[in-house]
Amino acid sequence: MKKFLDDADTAVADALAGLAFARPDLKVDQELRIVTRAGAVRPGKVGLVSGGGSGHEPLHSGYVGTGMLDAACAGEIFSSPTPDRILAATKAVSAGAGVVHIVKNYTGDNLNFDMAAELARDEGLEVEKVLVDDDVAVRDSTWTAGRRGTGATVIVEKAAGARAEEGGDLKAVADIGRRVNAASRSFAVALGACTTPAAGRPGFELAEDEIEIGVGIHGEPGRARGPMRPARALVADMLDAVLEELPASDDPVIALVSGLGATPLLELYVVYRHVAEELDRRGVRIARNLVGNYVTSLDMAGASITLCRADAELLRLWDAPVDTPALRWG
Amino acid sequence: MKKFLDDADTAVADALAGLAFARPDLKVDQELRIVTRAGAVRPGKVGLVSGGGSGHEPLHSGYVGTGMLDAACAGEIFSSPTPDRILAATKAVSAGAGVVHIVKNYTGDNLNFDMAAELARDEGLEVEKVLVDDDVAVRDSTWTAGRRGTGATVIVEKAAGARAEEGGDLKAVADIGRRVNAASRSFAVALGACTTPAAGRPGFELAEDEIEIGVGIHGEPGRARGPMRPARALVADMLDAVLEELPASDDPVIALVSGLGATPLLELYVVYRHVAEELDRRGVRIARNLVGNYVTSLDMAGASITLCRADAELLRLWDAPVDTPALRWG
Amino acid sequence: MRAAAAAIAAHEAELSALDAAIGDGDHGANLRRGFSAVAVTAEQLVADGVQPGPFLVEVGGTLISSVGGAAGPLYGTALRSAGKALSGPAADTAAVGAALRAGLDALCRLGGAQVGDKTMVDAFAPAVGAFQSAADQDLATAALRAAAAAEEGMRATTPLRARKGRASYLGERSIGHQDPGATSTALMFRALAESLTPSPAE
Amino acid sequence: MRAAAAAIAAHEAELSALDAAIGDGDHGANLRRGFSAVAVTAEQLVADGVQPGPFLVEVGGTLISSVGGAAGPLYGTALRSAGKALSGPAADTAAVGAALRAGLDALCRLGGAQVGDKTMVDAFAPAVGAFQSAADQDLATAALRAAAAAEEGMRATTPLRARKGRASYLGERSIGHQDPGATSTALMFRALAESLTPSPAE
Ligand SMILES: Nc1ncnc2c1ncn2[C@@H]1O[C@H](COP(=O)(O)OP(=O)(O)O)[C@@H](O)[C@H]1O
Ligand SMILES: Nc1ncnc2c1ncn2[C@@H]1O[C@H](COP(=O)(O)OP(=O)(O)O)[C@@H](O)[C@H]1O
Ligand SMILES: [Mg+2]
Ligand SMILES: [Mg+2]
Ligand SMILES: [Mg+2]
Ligand SMILES: [Mg+2]
Repeated sequence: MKKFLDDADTAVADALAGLAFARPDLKVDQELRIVTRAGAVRPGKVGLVSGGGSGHEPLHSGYVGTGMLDAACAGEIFSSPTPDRILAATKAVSAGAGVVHIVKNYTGDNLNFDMAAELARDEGLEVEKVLVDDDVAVRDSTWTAGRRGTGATVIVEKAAGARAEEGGDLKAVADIGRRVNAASRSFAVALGACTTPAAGRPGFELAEDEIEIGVGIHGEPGRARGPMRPARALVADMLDAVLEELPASDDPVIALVSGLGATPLLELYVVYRHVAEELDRRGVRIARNLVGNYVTSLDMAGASITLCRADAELLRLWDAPVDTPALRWG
Repeated sequence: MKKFLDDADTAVADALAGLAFARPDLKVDQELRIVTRAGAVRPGKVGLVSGGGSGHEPLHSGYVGTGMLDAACAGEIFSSPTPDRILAATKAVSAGAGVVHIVKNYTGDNLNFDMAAELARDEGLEVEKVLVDDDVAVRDSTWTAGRRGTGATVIVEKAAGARAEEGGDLKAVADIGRRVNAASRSFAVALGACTTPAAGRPGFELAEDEIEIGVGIHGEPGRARGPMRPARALVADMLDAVLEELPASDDPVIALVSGLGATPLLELYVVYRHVAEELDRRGVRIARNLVGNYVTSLDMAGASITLCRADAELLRLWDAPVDTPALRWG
Repeated sequence: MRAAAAAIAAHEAELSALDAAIGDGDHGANLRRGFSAVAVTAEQLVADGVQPGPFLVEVGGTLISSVGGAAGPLYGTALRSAGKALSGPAADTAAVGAALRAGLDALCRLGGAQVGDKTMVDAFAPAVGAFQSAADQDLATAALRAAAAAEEGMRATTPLRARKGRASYLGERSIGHQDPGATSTALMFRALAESLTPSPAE
Repeated sequence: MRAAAAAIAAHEAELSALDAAIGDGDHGANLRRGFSAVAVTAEQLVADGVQPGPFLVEVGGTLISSVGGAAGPLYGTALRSAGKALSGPAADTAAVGAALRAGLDALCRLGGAQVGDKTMVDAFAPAVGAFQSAADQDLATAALRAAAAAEEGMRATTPLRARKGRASYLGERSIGHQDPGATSTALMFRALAESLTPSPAE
């Protein structure tokens, strides 16, 4: 394994130190691994906290800033942050109007965020949880822990962040987050596995011509292995999977094509070309798009596609100004 | 080789088609592979054209937009665009005040851009060339084609773009570009080679513990191969190489840490941590920074460091508003 | 505790490898991190002469705030609940058995898993059952039986299809792999048994 | 031209492999792209009955606007200049030799390379020299001598240290590798010679 690291054990801390140097508009608590905006939360604004295992950068620290998150908790690589830290972040961004936790649906994240919420409530804070579970690779059934949370997290954080910024109350902000999640579905394909610094070797082995279909962002195996095929065919299959579970509606979609870490932008634009053409063929209009590395999986080669049905209100929230390391406009 | 492509021969065209779908604020001439801003160039504004081989995305198409380039010419992967196309781009963005060509110093780019400039002059246009040659891995001597152009291109395009946007004349815009180049130096290290779609296999082979020191953005071999080492030590060596040839001055620097394509953001922030600490130790102040994938080399694993001495005027131009796919602020 | 920490440290790679097969490959690292923290806490608590119940409560809290992932809250909650059920300076086999049962119940409540879901519960539940069946024996004997039952439960996870945690994403493909959490549970019961068994003369 | 295109297509992988060793590995693809375009242009020009001089000028222009990279402008300029130096419908060996010389000169002016810099010039220059030395022979003979000289020049690039183009970045490390541009030059001279040599009865 070759990585720009000093030590597997300090990877997250060292990266956060780099972020602190790079972004004076953020405050990084090295001890607790919490990234917040440099300024205090405006009194009366709902606080937004997200977090999870590290290794998905820019998720979540790259989405802290005006119009999006107030705090991100960085766990160890691929491991949820612990409740004490989530509690500390929750208290840090509480400005009297309650705090929303945006949690990707994994057992570890659920348990740790729920414990933190419980502790926060014990201290008199109001906490609402928005669970993100958009990954259709996993069947949502009593046989599983439910769909995983992946690309939709970015859209949930953006829309809920905008709603909070414009003065929405706790329920309104959480509702928008839940609505985005309900309207979003994702699917990912890996061409090669990622290597966690602790393991030192790839999480799985693919043959020269093999891909992992429906891979998770921690390298969780997907629905199946299959042969590599041209981008157009892969994208058509990915869209089949997404559209099958995407709520039917006349609303257009926000389309997100995210690299998983080791896939060049050139390829992501080829993917987006086919997303645009396929959706056009199927009568789905794309209202907004993002193409780049937004929810990654260390150095995994691959890409995910997320679609979110967006009505006028959602588009308004999407277009609202945002100023974070990874998203900036308006 | 596994890539999200349909055909090695159409990779560039397909990616441009994706860019066209994704960015209605850009105009993509598929035939000539030229990306321009959607609107016409403001009469009297100096036009800015850059370009080169594809595979370095977001360079150059990702830097087309307000405050930066007017046009980018996309060559085949790692091959310069041809003179007829550069000429077409030059004419498309000519608004009566002349056109600046921003050219990375490679024999192919020089020859093709020079021929295009010659043809443009034959048609009565004024063209100034700004050559970017910041890569200190190559000794600038009569023995070589001179230093290569890499990361500084982004800073040249940003500063010259801002100068053109605020009304600078042809000479002023070209001068700023040249000044940025003269004040910039870069150095890159590869942990793994990239695979061009045409070749189908990695350009070079590194042993499990070996790195290429001073690699070029087309996979050109560097100064030497060496053993992999901790990030702190690698960064110190890279900075040694850069600082040795960076003009001495009391000015602070703009620091750019760019991934080469397959390196996760987490690692780039670890690199930036050491850049910040090492420069502090050496008494060099960082005034601005960028950490991410800005000048890449397909799916090469690795990172480059670029430093640019920046006086007050340069910082003002750097901070000026920019609205492109890859850089946006102000 | 020291024995458990040592057992985890010694088997970190094995646990992570099991987790890599059906999860995300960090179970070993997670627990190593947690038990390193626990070792520090425990030393302090022992020095302070803290009683077994509060000791376990503290140690559970340390696990919760250092492991992360799914295993941290689950193991931490189990230890905290077990500790709360223990009172006094010493404890007989029945009392310890009852405490373990309380820990198991809390773990199941929190995680929602039952025996057969291919989780740590598949090792934990039979271990507690065996321990309580030996309530009239000494602690060491009960612990040995518990360890054996945990190991049997651990091995029995291999043919199961996971219904909880990350492994559940695999559906059918989780079959044929031993659950990492059940494995770490068995390791810990084995460590407990060995630390209670008088070591043969050296 | 068709022969040159075929030769390039047949050796694309070899040229790219040579370029991968000391450049960026695209020399074969660059030329294949260029000569595919040339094949189309050439067919049209032949159909139109264009004379050799203008024919080469056109073909050179096609190379310039289709190859990209360093080789496109260099080869294209050489052909254009050679074409400009050729007049009339047919040409004798001396005239063709002079045209090749004009092409070489233009190439050297544009690229700034001299013999010994480890570039296509190292094959091109001796080929032109050999061709002109055979000015009193027929075209086929002169072309055969030129091809042999180009191949010798090509092989002679191996021990050289590159001073021009991408390979120069390697410094000492460029030594021991044959230059891809010199190789494609030799291939083209060989193709020229073969197309001029009457093929043995089939
Ligand atoms: N809902 C649950 N109830 C009980 N145990 C569970 C549950 N979910 C997961 N586990 C256990 O946790 C183990 C995985 O732990 P670990 O790898 O540390 O966490 P993560 O899955 O977050 O990476 C699994 O092997 C399983 O035994
Ligand atoms: N300045 C120069 N003069 C003459 N020939 C050159 C010069 N620079 C490069 N070459 C030739 O071009 C060849 C490389 O061509 P190619 O790979 O197509 O272009 P690029 O280097 O732009 O990828 C080299 O092998 C060399 O023979
Ligand atoms: Mg985990
Ligand atoms: Mg090239
Ligand atoms: Mg795990
Ligand atoms: Mg080349």
